[in-house]
Amino acid sequence: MKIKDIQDQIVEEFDIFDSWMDKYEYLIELGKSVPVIDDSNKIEENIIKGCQSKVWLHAEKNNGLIEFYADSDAIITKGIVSLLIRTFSNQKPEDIINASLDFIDKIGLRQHLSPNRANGLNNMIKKIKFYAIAFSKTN
Amino acid sequence: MKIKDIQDQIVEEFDIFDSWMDKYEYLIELGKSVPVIDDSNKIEENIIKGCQSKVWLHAEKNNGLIEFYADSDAIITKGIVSLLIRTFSNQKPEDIINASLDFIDKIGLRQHLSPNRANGLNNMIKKIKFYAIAFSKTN
Amino acid sequence: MASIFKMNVLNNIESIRKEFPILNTTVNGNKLIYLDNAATSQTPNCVIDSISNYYKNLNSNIHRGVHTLSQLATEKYEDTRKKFKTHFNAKSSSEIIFTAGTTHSINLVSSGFNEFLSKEDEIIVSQLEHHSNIVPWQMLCEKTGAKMKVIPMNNNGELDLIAFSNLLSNKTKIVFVNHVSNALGTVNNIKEIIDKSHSVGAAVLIDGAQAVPHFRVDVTELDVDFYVCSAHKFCGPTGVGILYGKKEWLDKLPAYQGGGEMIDEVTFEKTTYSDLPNKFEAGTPNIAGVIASGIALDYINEIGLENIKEYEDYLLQYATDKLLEIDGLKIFGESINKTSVISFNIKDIHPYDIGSVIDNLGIAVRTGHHCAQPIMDFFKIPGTIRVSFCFYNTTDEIDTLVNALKKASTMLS
Amino acid sequence: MASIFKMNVLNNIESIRKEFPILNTTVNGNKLIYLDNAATSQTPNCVIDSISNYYKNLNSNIHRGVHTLSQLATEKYEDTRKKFKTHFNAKSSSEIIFTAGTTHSINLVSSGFNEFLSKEDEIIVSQLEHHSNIVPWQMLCEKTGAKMKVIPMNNNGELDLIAFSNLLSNKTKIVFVNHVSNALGTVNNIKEIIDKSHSVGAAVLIDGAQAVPHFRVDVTELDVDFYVCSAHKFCGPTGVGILYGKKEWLDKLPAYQGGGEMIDEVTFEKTTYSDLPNKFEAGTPNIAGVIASGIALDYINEIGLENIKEYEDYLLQYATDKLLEIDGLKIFGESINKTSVISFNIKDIHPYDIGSVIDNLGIAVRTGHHCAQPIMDFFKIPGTIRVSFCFYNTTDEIDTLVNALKKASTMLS
Ligand SMILES: Cc1ncc(COP(=O)(O)O)c(C=O)c1O
Ligand SMILES: Cc1ncc(COP(=O)(O)O)c(C=O)c1O
Repeated sequence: MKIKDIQDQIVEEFDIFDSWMDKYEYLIELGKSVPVIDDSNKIEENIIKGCQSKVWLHAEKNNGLIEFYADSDAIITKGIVSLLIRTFSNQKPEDIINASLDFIDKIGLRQHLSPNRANGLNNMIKKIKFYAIAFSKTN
Repeated sequence: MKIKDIQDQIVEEFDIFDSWMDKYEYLIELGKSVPVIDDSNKIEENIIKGCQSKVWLHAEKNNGLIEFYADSDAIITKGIVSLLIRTFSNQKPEDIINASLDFIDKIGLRQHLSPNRANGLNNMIKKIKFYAIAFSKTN
Repeated sequence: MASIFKMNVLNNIESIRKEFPILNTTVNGNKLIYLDNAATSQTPNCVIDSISNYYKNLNSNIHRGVHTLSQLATEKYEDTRKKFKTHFNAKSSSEIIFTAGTTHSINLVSSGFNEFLSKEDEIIVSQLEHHSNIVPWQMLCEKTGAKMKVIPMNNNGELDLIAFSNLLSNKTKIVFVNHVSNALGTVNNIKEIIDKSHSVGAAVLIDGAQAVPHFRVDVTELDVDFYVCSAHKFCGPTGVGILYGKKEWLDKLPAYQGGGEMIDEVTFEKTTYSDLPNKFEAGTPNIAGVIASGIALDYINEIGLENIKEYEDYLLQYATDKLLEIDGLKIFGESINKTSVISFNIKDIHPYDIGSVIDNLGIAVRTGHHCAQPIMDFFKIPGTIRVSFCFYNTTDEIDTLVNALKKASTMLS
Repeated sequence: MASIFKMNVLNNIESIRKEFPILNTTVNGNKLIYLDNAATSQTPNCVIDSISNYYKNLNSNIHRGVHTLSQLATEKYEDTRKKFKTHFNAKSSSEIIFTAGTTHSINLVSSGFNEFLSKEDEIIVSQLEHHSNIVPWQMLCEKTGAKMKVIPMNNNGELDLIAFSNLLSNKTKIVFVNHVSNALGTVNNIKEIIDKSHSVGAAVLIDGAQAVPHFRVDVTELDVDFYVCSAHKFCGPTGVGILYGKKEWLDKLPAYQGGGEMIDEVTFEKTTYSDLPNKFEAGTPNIAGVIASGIALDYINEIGLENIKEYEDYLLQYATDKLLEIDGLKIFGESINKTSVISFNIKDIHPYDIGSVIDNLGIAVRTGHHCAQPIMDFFKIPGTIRVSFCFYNTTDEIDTLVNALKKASTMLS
């Protein structure tokens, strides 16, 4: 699936829920399914700053596609990371670099994220794009 | 005359004037009659701080009474000093030390003096009392 | 407000709350429940009005001005200094310095100690401090080579004063400890710390940011050398700090910033400094803010700090009991001598997750390390949820908090 | 206010004056005529309301807070940084640091230069400076042993840039000059000063306290290293300063104050500092004040700095002509490149006497040395009377001033 389509799918899923509480609960549920990063990869350089909670993000390239692994000590943060990973995993570096992200606003979560978290979110996206750029230069 | 009586006299004199402007003009007039300090006494230690203008104050003791001499580069300040000198000159040290000063308020000038000037005024009174204390210990 | 005089808080809580317009706002569709008072307290109408009135009626640069506005502004500013002198029972108004905040006050002192320290000297901090009372002194140690010793704490979050005695020696030059810990609420026995420090000739700075809003402080009785706090924590505006310093110390301490007001005469060859307090107040101060801080001080004094303390103690007890009913909730900081601050975690749920969920219910609490990482390191936790009460909070609000926490805990477990 | 958009000042003077409540007050029974704008400017309703609104709706400690109020306050605070970034055309918002005032900003930089100077080095000041841009550097020279050179001025109150070139050498480490002199109004040719300084590798700090209220400043075009100003001089509140610094310089400069916000991690062994701009903003800032400063900036931009300059130039010309009609009046500072400031004396009457008399007529001017004693020393006078105009002043007010001065002169001669 294309990045855009995945985002649309996420928006649709969240549309079912009226209240932020239900959305949060779904997010928490999704967090549990995140492809968990190996403990050996929970190293300093994989930590993303700007969150009160810690986020680790690791990426590998297989057959030209990038796969992401992550973890966080906060469960809501983990839910957010899981959405990002679902959107960007198994995609080509170029597609990740060029993707624009809108589902965060569309699922109505932006106003329920603190700027700290929004800041953390921006840093996660930066890190994802950073991986994509790095991998686009390797084979 | 006693310090208290001189103060009453000053208050009476100023009572003639209705407007602050007339009072100011009288004050300026009085400033011209201040017993001027000798240039040789215009020294650093005779300068009173706390004024935008400079005030020099010098005192001598004759026959048990203190005589004050002063000058200022600002004419209104000089008028104020002249009132103080008139009040305190030719008085015994003890009387100066124990005197309480009220004519400034009674002639209605307080609200026309800046706190800078009020501050300067306080410093002048302090200095006058300081001289009195010093002289009370000498013969 | 004029009618509030030493009022019993509990019986007047509704009229007190009316003075704080922000308490009637909503957040995310819910009535705001503000429990982040240790970070900053809310502002009553009289303080807000004081600022407006200043700008509408007497805004002007102070000191040295000959015109009436400048005179009036100067008078109000200096009257405020007298208010703080009286409140803290300082010996003279010139021992009260206005700064931009507690952090600024501490830096003013720590930077001055540069001249007094050499690399043989030691300074003592406690494990309970806010970063603002650690980092400036670390910078000082870096510059001077002096060594920093740390008063340890016990599991209740109380300082170990026996250990402290052992750290003290004639090498100790200054001891800096907070009166009340912002992260745990512990009230430290600063009188003992001050007396012991003085017995070896060390100066003492007390960070009173978390004390001044809650009970009366008497610097003469304490015999403290420096005492600092921030107006925004006792219902005053942002951008104003107070530094009390003993005259002997302030005279000795070098000027911190250079500028207008703090000098007597300037030539390119030589500059002479003003007397206290001007020596430490370079540049145009936060005039409106300082005057409004005095109004805030009047306000808490009108309610009465004894009444405030009594009511806040009651809230603390009520909240502690209710919170402990929550499954898996653990409180950090269990001294019997505490202000109305409770730091806790629920199970192993991340504090940030809890904070986010209850924020959506309109409840403002702080989560994280509270600028006191050494405390978090001690308990080996990344942070806590901290609720902190002011005299305008109610037991109803605490009930709502407890329900919200239960909901969050269920969601996040 | 919403309707004011780049409005021609002269045609809208009445509606502009309505925005400033203090202009309708009386002093000593006379309508206030406020001509002390170089000391501090008056405050429009939108700025006053911004402060009230802050305390009524979003007061909260910024950064690190998870709850909504803290988020909103943080957003407004950081948006204000962006406003100043845009206004000054800085490359990045993190080059904008909020301080407590111009004096604080200068001390932040001068204190940091401690690390860069040795006793072989030289620094250059001008004879036209405010004490705030002299004393901090004198303190620096005392600490480092570096030498201070002074750019002389001519009888018009203009800097001698040929003499400046001769002072410059590869020993020069920093040059600090004001953009506009507060005492005389002279607009200095800072572009030339900056370029020449850079040609020998010296950094340049420009004190823009008296420039920012009157015309647009573009730090990128100027290529200046540091630029500082105070909000209270451009219709903002007291207690807020702005420091622009080039990223390269701010990265190099050591942190000034230690505290919360400016650190990344704290242990007793080691502390790591935050990135810009937080590195220089220790402690709780003047949040309400900073946000209101942004509103003040919006306000002067809505009127339009071009319109402000045009109108103030007109007032300056009008007042200069009228004042020179007064018998025995002498103006100090006669550069053709001036802001709306006029410093003068009448005959040998003490400025303080004149100031006192016209204050009783409701006219606020400043008298004295204006925190610029070296200028007074140059002219061999104890001080001057200074009138300084803002865009809300009128020619009628100038006429009243002139009449009052004539009256005072007669009384005091
Ligand atoms: C040129 C100049 N520099 C510096 C200052 C000091 O500004 P502040 O008092 O706001 O720190 C002033 C204000 O008087 C000034 O006019
Ligand atoms: C104990 C303590 N010290 C210092 C500070 C710093 O105060 P400010 O941020 O007002 O400078 C705080 C406030 O967070 C505090 O709680």
